[in-house]
Amino acid sequence: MTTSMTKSDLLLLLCFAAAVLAGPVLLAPIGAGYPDLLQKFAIFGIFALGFNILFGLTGYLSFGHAAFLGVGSYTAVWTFKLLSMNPIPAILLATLLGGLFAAVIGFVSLRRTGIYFSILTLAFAQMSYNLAYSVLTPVTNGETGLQLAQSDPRVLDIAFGRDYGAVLPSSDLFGISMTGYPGFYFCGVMLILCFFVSMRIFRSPFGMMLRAVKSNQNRLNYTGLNTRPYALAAFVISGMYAGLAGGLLAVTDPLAGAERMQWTASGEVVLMTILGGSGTLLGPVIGAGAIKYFENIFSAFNEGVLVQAYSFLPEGLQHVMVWISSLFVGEGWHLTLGALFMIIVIFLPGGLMEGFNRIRAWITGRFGGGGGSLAPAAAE
Amino acid sequence: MDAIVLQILNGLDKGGAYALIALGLTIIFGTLGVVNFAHGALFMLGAFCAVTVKALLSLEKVALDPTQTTAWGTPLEIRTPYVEAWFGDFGTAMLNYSVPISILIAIPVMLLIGVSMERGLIRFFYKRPHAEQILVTFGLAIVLQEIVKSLFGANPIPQPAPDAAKGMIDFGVAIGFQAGNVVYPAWRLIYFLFSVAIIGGVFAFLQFTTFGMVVRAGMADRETVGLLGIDIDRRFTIVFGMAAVVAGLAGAMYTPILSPDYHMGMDFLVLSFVVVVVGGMGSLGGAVVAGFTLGILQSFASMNEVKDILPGIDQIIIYLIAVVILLTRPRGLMGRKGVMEH
Amino acid sequence: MSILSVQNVHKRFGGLRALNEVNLEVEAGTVHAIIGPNGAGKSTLLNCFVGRLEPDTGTVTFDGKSLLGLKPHEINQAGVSRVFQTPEIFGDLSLLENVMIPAFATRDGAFKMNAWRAVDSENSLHDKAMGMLADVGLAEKAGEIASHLSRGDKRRLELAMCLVQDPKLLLLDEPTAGMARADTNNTIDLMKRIAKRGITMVVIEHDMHVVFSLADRISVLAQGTVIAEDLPDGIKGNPKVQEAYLGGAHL
Amino acid sequence: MKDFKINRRKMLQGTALAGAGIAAPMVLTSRAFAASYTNEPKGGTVTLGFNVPQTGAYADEGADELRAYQLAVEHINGEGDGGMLNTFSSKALKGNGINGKKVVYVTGDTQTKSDAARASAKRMIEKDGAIMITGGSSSGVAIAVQGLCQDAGVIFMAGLTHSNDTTGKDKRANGFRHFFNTEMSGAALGPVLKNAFGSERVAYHLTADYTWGWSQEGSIKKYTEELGWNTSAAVRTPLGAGDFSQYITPVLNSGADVLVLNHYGRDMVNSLTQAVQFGLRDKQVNGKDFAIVVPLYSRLMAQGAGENVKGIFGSTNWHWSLQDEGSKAFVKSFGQKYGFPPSQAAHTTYCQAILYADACQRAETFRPSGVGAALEGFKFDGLGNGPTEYRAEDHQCFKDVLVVKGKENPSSKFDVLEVVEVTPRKQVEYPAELLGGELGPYNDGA
Repeated sequence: MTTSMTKSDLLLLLCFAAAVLAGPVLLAPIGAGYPDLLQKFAIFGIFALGFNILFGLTGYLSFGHAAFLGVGSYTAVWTFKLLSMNPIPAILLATLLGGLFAAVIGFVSLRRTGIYFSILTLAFAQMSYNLAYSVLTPVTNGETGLQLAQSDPRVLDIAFGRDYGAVLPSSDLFGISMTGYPGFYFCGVMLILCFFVSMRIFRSPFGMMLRAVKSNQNRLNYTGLNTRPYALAAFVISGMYAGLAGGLLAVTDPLAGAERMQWTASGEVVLMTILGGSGTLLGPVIGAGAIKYFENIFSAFNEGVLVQAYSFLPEGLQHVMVWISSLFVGEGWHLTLGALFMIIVIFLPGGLMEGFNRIRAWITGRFGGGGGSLAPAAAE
Repeated sequence: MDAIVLQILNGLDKGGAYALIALGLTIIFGTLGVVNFAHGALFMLGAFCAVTVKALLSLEKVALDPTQTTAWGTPLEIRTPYVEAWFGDFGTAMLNYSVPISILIAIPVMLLIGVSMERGLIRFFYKRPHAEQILVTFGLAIVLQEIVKSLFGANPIPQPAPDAAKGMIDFGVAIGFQAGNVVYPAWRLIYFLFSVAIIGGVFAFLQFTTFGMVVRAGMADRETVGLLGIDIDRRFTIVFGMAAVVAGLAGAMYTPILSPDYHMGMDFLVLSFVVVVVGGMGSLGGAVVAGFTLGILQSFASMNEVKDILPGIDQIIIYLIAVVILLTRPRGLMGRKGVMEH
Repeated sequence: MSILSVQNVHKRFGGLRALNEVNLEVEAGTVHAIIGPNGAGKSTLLNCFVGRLEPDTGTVTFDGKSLLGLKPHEINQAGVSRVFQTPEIFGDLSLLENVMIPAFATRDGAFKMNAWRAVDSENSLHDKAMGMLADVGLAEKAGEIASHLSRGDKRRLELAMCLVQDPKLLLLDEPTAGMARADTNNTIDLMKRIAKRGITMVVIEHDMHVVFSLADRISVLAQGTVIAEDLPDGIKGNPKVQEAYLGGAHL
Repeated sequence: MKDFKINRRKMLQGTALAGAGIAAPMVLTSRAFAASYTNEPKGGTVTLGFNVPQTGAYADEGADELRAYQLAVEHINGEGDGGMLNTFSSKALKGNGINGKKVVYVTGDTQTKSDAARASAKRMIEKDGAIMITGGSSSGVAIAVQGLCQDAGVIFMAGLTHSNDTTGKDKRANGFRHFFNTEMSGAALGPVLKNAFGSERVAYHLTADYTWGWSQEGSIKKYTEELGWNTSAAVRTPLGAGDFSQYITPVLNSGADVLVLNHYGRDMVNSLTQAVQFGLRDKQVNGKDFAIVVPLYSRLMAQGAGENVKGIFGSTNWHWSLQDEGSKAFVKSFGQKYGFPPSQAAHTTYCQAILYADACQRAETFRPSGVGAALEGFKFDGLGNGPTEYRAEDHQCFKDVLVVKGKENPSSKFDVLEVVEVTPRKQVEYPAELLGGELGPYNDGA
């Protein structure tokens, strides 16, 4: 099958792929070049990419997407337990079930629009979370989270003569363990694929219709298009992305906990998308990376690290700086995150992508020789 | 039967808190068109007004007693609150009544916080998309709670009711139950009456003052009112302050029921959004009715008799009701068409 | 042959009788104007054609098929396009996209999961949309964002969006309201060209100049009832019409 | 716009190749081939990972754990007054770090969420080269991180985790727990409750609806029913319910005369405060004084409940008012550095750090299987809990359990609990098979 892409899209895709695959090298200088965080970048990048197809294109703000992530994780772990430690069936089933779950919830929730839609999705996700945490413990293993056990049946593995012996197995792709860097590359390839699919959707008539849904539903109806199936399709696709992301979380780390479905987790993906720039292709991935970076790196700075960082200062000043900085890192990393949200929204309503575009415009305006003006300023 | 009466009382109590928070949220929606995710933080700040008042009242004079040492070898500190040292018994009484006193102080403080929030941040977001309003107010909520955490720590801080209100009231006798069957803590009854009074006050204010009339007109049709040459923005600033005061009072009075901690706002945030939406965006009456209804139904769902039939129902009842109501009544109980549907 | 047939339509809003036994026949290939004083029920009637409102009683038949109970998108798919009083366009999208969306709707139906091919590779629809933009004089603005257009341009864009669908029936709700005289004349010319293609049009209009330069037939609505239906010349001299317009104010 | 046609399969091949090209050097340089066990310390330092809650409801407890770890590191490196190292029965540690290597540490935030805790632990292992992970303030997190450490091949020294499962159903060879569990709480509390309230009592349980809560409820039920008590109801309450009134009012007229609150943290503070508010502490039922029991006490949390804890029984792992030499040394060392006494969370994490360091020193290696062997069956004293043993079968410490009661006349805001009884170790011991689970083999990693 041949498909057509514009040159600039192809270039973007190639750059994106190169950046993802070179992640371990590129991100090492900022302390993020280790497998777990790289995996998280890729996985939450996928989650946010999917969310962006719904929210960025159609404008439907779902507050319950974490439910699909959770369903994906549970599905993947159960696949490991019952069928095989190979990640392929796990992520296929996770994507499928994420999509199915999204189809059911979306079908009901899309009967309403605006904040009413948001609250419906929130309600479904919170119900899933609360039940998974308590009553559904036989399926979800509650607070502890669903884990692998040595005694799991794994019928496919046994059928193919794969024996893990006395140790707890970890997922592997035909012998390549899915932890560490191989795990990251697996997720990274998935991210590139997902980015590619997302790009196709953005450029397709379907994507155009989704943007039309956001722009003017009324006109769309009088233009002979049925909005509901379009919105539902977008909802299901984003649910599948979430399911895949959840599945990958389980692939790289075979444990599925209920808190993945909590409203704060749903809120997180909203923040990632808006922070990066909703409705843009790249923004959600960047937003996901930024938030995960803060969560993992900023929270790790402790007083010792700070004292060292300011060791070039005279002692009195050093203490002051350590005290001020310690409000924002370590146990204060939430403060930094909150302040970052505010700053971005106030000054860069289009998210980080708008920031990059402005810088680019500034540079071309400055050095590109005349004519280049600043990107259109924010709405207000 | 007495069990049901008790659960209704529980529900009214909870509902009072829900309704007070939701009332402010819905006023802000209705007038400013802003989705305020920092509203839970305002509730929390109100509660910490009470904590601060108590902390200030119990500022202690520290004297070292060299004859005694602590377990880690430093001289034992003899601590006496200044108010007791200065005012004697009256000081002790002030400490005892720190929660009611904090109510008086919370009003100007919360008004100030609300007004500065609106002037300093919210007003720039009137015409911005809801998603951005959510993000910026959520960011603000995080910042506020982290500041509180760095000042007061993460642990809950006990905030006892005044001794006079610590007892139980035999409520049942008044409505024909046997003595001792329907007894209820005095402070919780006070909280319920307090919430009714505040709700009544807000309604009366909007109904009977010219200021309120303008605000109501503004809720109905902001542009037209603006065209009449009325400075609607200034009034809306005050409305925001008012909503902050209502949330703050709800928080301050709630402290003897729920020991405050920095995170309590977030716990109430989602719930109060559900209440507002179930009541109908921008509907004052809806918020109140939904608040009390959800409170009572939540209490009923927690009864063993109900849980035996439907395990876990108490965990999801609020959300279940939200789903049912939104599917049967598209705009909540009392919502108007076209509000927040895009 | 009549393409749109309205029989015995009643519509009440609470105590208000908005439409009272309305009968209307629109001949295929004609321009049919509906005029009447404010509040006569013109927009209500139009809304009954497109599925936004459901008449209490009566029938609305288009091309031999009842329109009652159909959703707006189904009515559009049946061949009815509508221009609104205040232009309804996709403000965040480019002009070209605004016109391509209805083109897709006509080709692919109410829903198609067309998510893999790029919009840019749809050459025939692209050319058709560009042609339509050229027709209404917006070709050079094809890449601009629609919300930045002037009101007059938005109207022309909306017209292009309807025309690209090759509708069997085009409904226009006061297409020249608020326009300057020159713009109005341009619009009249444009609509005359449309009429020449054989597209049936139903026009609600206040501006008598527009009505009389375009309409093949005119119905006059007052207080929810058709008080007259005739050729333009007949309407001009009809005393009932004059009374409705002059004396209607105090009724 | 000009279209650029490309064959999709070719392009995918291209990406895969690019991937392989970059992946190859990474695999070669990965630590996997360089060390004989995960994160074997090569230089002059050894890195420990302190993974504690810094945000969320247990942030204060986490902060206290971190203080204790910092103190332990000082003592192991030979700084400060040496604390409990002076009273510890094993004298292997010389105050020059572990195995001659200076101890450094990294910290992280568990957020009391399994995912965040594992992410944080992985960062310590993968990026910072931590050889041991320790800390935490809930069982869900402990079990999640313990599983991770098993897979990664590092030792996990559990922090505050009270569920049976940590060293029961979900135990792992690489995981060790110093803290006690619900089974021990039940065994210790039972006799004390009988002495205080008699054997004809009807208990009503309110239980946090998750694994730890059920575990706690089961243990208390088991031991009180053995003593002749009846259980009238056991009601599950949602985690973080806030207002528990709807669960408390049914207690009022249920005929029960004891309320057992199987809650921890904020839930405990709220449910206890509210139970007292509903007059349960002063109530008379069946001619007896109504009693409230909080099986797992935490002094930090009890402060949050204020005067409501007065007279309420519970159990705890350790309390700063203990008068043995170890406890006194620790309280002195901690109090002088920070100005207030340590919590039980601080104590257990300090002990864990010391025990790990000591085991490495005795084993003369950091290899998990070696360290584990040194810890298994290790008997020691002088760490505040009397003679203690790390049982080999389940990697659980067995020691005396404290039964405490809310103090009637506290002398300071830290002085909220008084020790009622020190239940001797043999009374709380149980066979390892009782709680099930399988340790499995040690994992030393790559």
